[in-house]
Amino acid sequence: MSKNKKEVQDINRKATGEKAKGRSQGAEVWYRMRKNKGAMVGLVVVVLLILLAVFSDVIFDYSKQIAGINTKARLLPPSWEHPFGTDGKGRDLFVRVLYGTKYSLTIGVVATLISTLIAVPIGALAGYYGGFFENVVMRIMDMLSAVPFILMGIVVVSALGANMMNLIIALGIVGIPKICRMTRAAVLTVKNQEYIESARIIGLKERDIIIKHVLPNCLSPIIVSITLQVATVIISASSLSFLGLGVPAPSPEWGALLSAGRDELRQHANLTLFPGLAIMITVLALNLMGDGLRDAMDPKLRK
Amino acid sequence: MNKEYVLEIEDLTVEYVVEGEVTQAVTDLNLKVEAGTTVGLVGETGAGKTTTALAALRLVPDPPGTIRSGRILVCGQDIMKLSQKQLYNVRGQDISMIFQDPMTSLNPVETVGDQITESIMLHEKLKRPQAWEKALEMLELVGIPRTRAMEYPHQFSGGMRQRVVIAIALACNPKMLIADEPTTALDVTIQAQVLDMMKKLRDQFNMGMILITHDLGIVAEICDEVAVMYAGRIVEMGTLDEVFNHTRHPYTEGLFNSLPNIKNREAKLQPIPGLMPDPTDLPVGCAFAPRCRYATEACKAAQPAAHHFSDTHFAACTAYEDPSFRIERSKDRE
Amino acid sequence: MHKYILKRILMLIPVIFGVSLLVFCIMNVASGDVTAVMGAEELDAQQLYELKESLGLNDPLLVRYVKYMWNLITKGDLGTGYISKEPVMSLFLNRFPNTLKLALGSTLVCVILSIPLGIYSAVHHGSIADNVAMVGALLGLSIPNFWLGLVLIVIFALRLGWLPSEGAVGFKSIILPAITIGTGFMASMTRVTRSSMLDVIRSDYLRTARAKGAPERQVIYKHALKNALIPIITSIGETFATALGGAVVTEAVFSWPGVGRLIIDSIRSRDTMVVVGCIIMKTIVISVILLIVDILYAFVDPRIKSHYARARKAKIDE
Amino acid sequence: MKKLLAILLAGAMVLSLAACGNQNGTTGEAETKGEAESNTSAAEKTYKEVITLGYDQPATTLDCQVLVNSIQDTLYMLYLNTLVNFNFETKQIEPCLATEWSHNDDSTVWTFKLRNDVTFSNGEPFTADDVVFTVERMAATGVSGAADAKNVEKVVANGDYEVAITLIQANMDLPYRLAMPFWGMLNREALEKDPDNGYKVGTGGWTPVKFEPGTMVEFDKVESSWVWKDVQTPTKKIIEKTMTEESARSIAVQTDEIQFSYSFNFGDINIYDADPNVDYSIISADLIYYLGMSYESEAIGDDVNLRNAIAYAIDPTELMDVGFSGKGEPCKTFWGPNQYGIYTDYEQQLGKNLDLAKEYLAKSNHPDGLTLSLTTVSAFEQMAEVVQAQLAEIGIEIKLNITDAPGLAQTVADKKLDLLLYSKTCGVYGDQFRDILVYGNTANRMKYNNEKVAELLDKALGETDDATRLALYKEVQEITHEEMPCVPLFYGTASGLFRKGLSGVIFQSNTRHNFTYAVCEESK
Repeated sequence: MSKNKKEVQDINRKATGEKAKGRSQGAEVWYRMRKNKGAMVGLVVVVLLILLAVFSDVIFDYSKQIAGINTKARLLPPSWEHPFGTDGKGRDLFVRVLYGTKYSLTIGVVATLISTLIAVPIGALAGYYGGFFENVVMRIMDMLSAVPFILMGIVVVSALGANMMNLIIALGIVGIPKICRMTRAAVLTVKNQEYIESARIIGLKERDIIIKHVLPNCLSPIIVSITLQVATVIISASSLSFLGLGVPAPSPEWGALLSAGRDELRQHANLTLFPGLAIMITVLALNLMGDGLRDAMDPKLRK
Repeated sequence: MNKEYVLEIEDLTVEYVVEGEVTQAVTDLNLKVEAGTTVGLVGETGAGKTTTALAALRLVPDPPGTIRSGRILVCGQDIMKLSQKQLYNVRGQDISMIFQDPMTSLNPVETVGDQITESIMLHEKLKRPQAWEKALEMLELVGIPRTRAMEYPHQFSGGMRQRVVIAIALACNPKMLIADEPTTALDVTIQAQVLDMMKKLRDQFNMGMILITHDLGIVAEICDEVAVMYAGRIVEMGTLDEVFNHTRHPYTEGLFNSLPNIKNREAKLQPIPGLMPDPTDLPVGCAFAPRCRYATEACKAAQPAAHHFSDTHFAACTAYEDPSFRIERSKDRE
Repeated sequence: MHKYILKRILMLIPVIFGVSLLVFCIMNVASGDVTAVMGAEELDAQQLYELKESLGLNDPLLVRYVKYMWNLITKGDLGTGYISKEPVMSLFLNRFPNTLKLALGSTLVCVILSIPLGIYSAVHHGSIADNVAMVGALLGLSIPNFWLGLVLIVIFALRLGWLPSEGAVGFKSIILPAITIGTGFMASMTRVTRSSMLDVIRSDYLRTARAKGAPERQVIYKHALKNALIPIITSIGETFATALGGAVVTEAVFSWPGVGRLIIDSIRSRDTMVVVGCIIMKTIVISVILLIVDILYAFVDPRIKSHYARARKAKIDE
Repeated sequence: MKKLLAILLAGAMVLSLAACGNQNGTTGEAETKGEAESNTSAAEKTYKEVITLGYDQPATTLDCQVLVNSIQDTLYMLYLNTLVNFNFETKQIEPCLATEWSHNDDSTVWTFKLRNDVTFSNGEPFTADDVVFTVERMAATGVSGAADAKNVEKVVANGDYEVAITLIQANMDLPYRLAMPFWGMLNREALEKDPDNGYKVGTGGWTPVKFEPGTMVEFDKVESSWVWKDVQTPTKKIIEKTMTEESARSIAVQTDEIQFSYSFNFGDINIYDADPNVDYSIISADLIYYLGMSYESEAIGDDVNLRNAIAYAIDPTELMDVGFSGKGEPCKTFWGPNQYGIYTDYEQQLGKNLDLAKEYLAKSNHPDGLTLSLTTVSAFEQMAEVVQAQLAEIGIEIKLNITDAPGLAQTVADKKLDLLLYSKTCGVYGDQFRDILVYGNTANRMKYNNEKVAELLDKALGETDDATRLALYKEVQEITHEEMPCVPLFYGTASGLFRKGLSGVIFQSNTRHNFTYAVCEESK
C-alpha cells in the first residue's frame, strides 16, 4: 500500500478509537469475501481449475493418454477403470476432460477478456458521452452482432488458419457487441446520478469521472455478464469444433468433446454429459466468485 | 375512568442482528395513545423512534430486525398474535403511517389517484368507480385539485407529495396514525400548511396520533403529550405543560438548552456534550450518564427507575432518589 | 415520439449498408466459393472457370457489391441463390414465420421460468434458495442445446409419444424446441431480474404499500416488479432478438425449417447471395423489434414518457 | 437370391416390375434384420397414402443439370426418367425411355430408339426433340453432365422416336453415363415457357408440387405417367424432408413420423433390433474412402518410397471402426468395388504392414520422419485422428486441417495440400476414375500427372474388344498400385432405417435409392 494510504488509515483508526476495525479497501473486500460461503467455494474451484490447467502436462502423459488410439476399448461405459467411460477412439474420457481444462479455461477466459477489454471502455464512453459518438458505436455493434458467429469463425480461421489463438480472437470479437451494449445501459443509469454531477462540480476530468465514479458503480451488471460470457464462449467453441473450426484434434477441448460425442448420444450420453458438467462447474465457480466479488465491492449492500 | 386507548405498547424490545452484532434499538418501551390525543415522540436520530413506529404496524424488516418481546394492542387487538391475513386488515384500516421523505414514499410508476384507490379497495368492499370517487374526495380533503388525480408523483412538489401520502394513509379513516417526521423534508412555509391540515383531519376523524420529530417547536404546536426517547428508552413522559414547564429529566433539559432563545439573543447555546452511545453495547446504568451534568456513581450502577411526579408525568432518573433534587431548568420555573 | 421513431428507422440504412458490405467482404475472405459444392468433380479447369464466370464470381469484390446494392436499392431485389436459383426474398419469407414462432415460444418459456425465479431469489437474497435458483438458471446455459433437445425427444416423442419430434406443423411441434432454446436464455434473464429487483426491493414506497395493508404478493409482484421492469424488458427484447437470430443447433435437432439453418447451410456452401440477403432481412427485423422494446419503456415508466411529452411541448412553445 | 428378397416376395403384394429393377432389390451382400415377416392376408392390410423420407443432406434445387449428390439424384429419379437404366442387380443396362440403342464400329455415333407412349407431367408427348433439347441445354448451362455434354459433337433427331448422338472422342461408357439420374429427359416446351420452373416437368411417376429449398420437397403421383402402365401402388404422395441430426432422424422412424431414414448410426443397431416396428438395410456402396498424397506438396512430391511407407502404415479397419462402427470393406486396389475391370491380385497386398512401411520410409527422402498436414472435411474428423495416430507410429507427425468443401478447394488452389482424407463415388463403368487419375480434373486434387495412365484410359474408352479393355484397366491399376498417388482405404456402405411395412424400394449401391414404387403398410 502506498505510504499516504497507510497514513490515512492511521488517522481513521485514531479518529474512531482503537476499537474500530480499520482496513484498507483491498483487505476490506477480502474480509467480506471470506464471509460469503458461495464466493469461497467458487474461488477454491477456480484455483483448482487453474492448477489443473497449468500442471496438466506434468500430470498426464500427452501422447499415451490423450492422443493414443485403442479402438478395441471403444465406447466403454463408465466404470472404476474409466470413471467417465471411453470415447469413440477408446481413449479415457476422464483424463481427457481433466486435460481439456487447459484449453477450455484459456479459451473461455481469454476470449471473454478480449471482449471485455474492448467492449467495456467503448460501451462506457458511448453511454457517458451519448450523442453522435454513441450512435456510431451502437450502429457498429448492431452490424457486428448481425454477423452469425459461425461465419466469423470461418473467416478468422480461413484468413489466419485454424489454431487456438485464432479461435480465441474469433470468439473474442463475437462477444464484443453484447458486453458493449450492456455496459452502455449500465452507464446510462448511473450517468445522471447526483454524485456524478458533484464529481464534475469539484473539477474532475471526464476521464477520471468515468474511471473512478461511473464504472465502479456499474460493476454489478458487468461482472455478472462477464462470468456468463465465459460459458457462452466455451459452448460456442463446441459449435465451432462441430464445423471443424475449433481447436484442432486431438486436443480434448470440452467443446470438441461435446461435438465428438454428439452422434453416440442415444446410448453413450456420458460422452457429452461429463464435458457439459465440466463446463457448468467452471462457469458456476466463476459466477459464484464474480457475485462474491460484486457483493463485497458494492457499498450499497454493506449492512 | 377507563380511557379508550387506540394504541397500547407494553415493554416493547426490538433488536437488529447484523453480522453477529446485536443492536438494541428499543428496550422495555411503554406507550399509550388515546383516541383524539397526539403524543409527541422526541429524541435525537438513532434513539429508536422509527423502530417503535414500525413495530406498531409489525413492519420491522424481519431479517435483520426482531421484536424480542412486548404486547402491542391496536384498538384492543394484540397484533403480535394476529395471522398475516388479519394483519393486512389492521394495517391501513385501524392504524396507518406517514413517512419522512415524500420523494421516495410514493410509487413512481403509478398515478396518484391509483395509489389512493388501492388503499380504499384493500379495505372497503367498493368497486373501482366508487373507490376512485372516494379517492378524489380524499385528494380534495388534503388540498389537491381532483383534476390532478391522473398525474404521476414526479409531477408534484415535495409538499404536494406529502399531502398525497397523508391522503393515502387516511383513505380508510384509521383510528390511529403514526407520523414519522412528516414535515422534516419540507421547507418551513409548507411545513405549517401540512401541520394545520393534519390537526384539522385529526380532530375531524377523532384519531389518536403519534408524531415523531426532533423539532420541539412542532411538538409544542400540535401535541397533547410528549415522550422523550434516548438510546431506545423513554426517559421522560408527561403532558405538554408538564414536560415543557416542569422538565424533570436532565436530557430533556439539554434538548431545551440547545434551542436558540429568540427573546434573549445573547444567551449562549449549551449543546449537550459528547455523542449518542453505541447501540451495540449500551452501558449497564443510565445511558445518558456519560453526558449528564448531574451524573453520580449511582446513575452508572443500575438502570434508573421511573419516578412519578403526577399520574401522567414521570422521569427515569436515579437522581430523584433524593426527593429534593432539582435540575437547573426547573429551579427558576418552580 | 414520432421524431424518435423516424430517427431510429433512418439509422437502419447505414446499418444495412455496413452489414451488407461487411458480410460481402467476409464471404470473399472465406475460403473457396460455391462451385466447390456443386459437385463439379468432373469439370476440368476451363469448364470450372466458365461456371464461375456464369455466376459472376470472377468479378472483383467491389463490382459484385455495387451490382448487388444497385439491385437492392433500385428494385428492392435481394437476388437469387447461386444453387437454388430461388429469389432470396421468398427463401427468407417462407422460413421466417417458423423462426418467428420459435423465437416467440422460446422467449415465452424463458420469461415464464426466469422472472418468477429471479424475483424469488431477489426476495430471498443471500439464502440457500437464492443460490440454488442461480445454479438452476445456470444449468440451462451450460447444457448444450443438442443434448437437451435429444433428451426431450427421447422422453416426450419416443417414449411417451405426446409431442412430435420434428417439423413445424401445428402448435404441438413448437413446445420441445421452445423449451430447449428457452432454458438456454434463462441464466441471463434470471440474473437481470434478480439484480433489478434487488435495486428496488428496499425502496420506501414498498414500505408505504405494506403500511396500506397490501399483501406481500401484491407488494412484490405489483409495486416492486413494475418499477424493476425496464432492465427486464431490455433483457426480454435482447433474448427475443437473439432467438430470432436462429438457434442453429436446435433447428437441426428438431428439423425446424428456420432462418438460422438456411443461413448456416448457405455459409457452408458459400452461397453469398442467400447469406447477405438473409442477414440484411434479419437485421431489419431485429432492429424493428429492439425499437419496439425501447418504445415499450415509455409505457412502463411514465418518467420517460413525460420526457418526450415535455420535449414535444417545449418545441411547441418555441 | 438374397434371403431378404425371398421373404418379401412371399409378402402380400407381388410386384413384378417390367422396367426398372425389382422391389427392395439390394446389391452386394445385404445385412438386414432377417426375421420372417408375419404373413397377414392382403385384405386386412391398409396402406399409407403419404410416405415421408428423411435425408441428412438438404435438397437445394430441382434442376437436374445444376447439382449432383445422392439426395438430388434420388429426387431426380422420382420425376425424371433417363434414356436407359442400370440394373444394379444384373449389372446390365436396361431400356427405359429408349427401347434399343446401338453404336457404330468406332463407338463415336450412338443411336437410340425411343418409346412412343410416354407423356410429360404437363401433357406434352415425349419425343426425340426433347432428347436433343436436354443434351443441348446440358452442354450450354449444365454442370452435372457437363463433362459428357462437352464430348458431344452433335445430336440429331431422326423423326419423333429416334435420336443419333455423335461424340468427338469415342466412349464405350456412354450408356452407363446416360443412365445417371441427372441425365433425366427435360421438356423443351415447358422450359421455354417457364425457364424458372420448367425443369420440374418430367416423365417420371411423380411430380414436385411443393418445394422449400433445404427443407422439404413434396411429390404428387402422376397417374398418366407410363411408369404406372403395369404396376399400381396405393401411395399418393411422397415427401422428402431434410433432417440433419442423425439420432433425431432415426427416432422419427421409430415414432412413424417418417417412414425412411437415409443412413443411421450403426452404434445404435441394438436399439433398432429391439424395435419391432423398424427394419434396416446396410449394403456395401460404390463409395471409396482414400488418403490422397499431393504431388504439389514439397515434402512428398513424387517420393514413391514415402508414399508406399504411408500406404502400409494405415490400418483401414481401425478407420472403419471409428467412422462406421466397423461397417465397410477394406480396399485391395484403387478402383470401384463394382467397377468394370477391377483387378486385385497383386503380390504385395494392401493393409497395415509396419515393417514394410518402415523399410520404405528408410529408403525415402525423409528416413527419420517429417511433419505433414492432413486436410479433410469435418464429417471425417474422427477418422483423420486415427490416421494421425497411425502415422505417428512410423514417425510422421500430422497437423490436422479440418475444413468444409469450399475450404478444401481453397487449400488445393493455394497448393497447401499434403495429405487428403476424402471419399469418391465410383460407378460401374470403366472410365469412372478418369476424373481422379487424369491431370486437370477437379477431382484430381493430388495433381497426379502420368501420361501413360491418361493414354491407357483414352485407349480403353474407345476399345470395343472386352479382353483388351480389361487388360488396359488392369495396367492402369498396376501403375497406381506402384506409384500410390492415393492409398485406397475402404469401400463405404449405404444404409437405410425404415418402417417394417415399407417395401418396393430399390436400394442401389451408388447410394441413390429408387422410391418410385415405394409402398408402406399402416403400422398396426
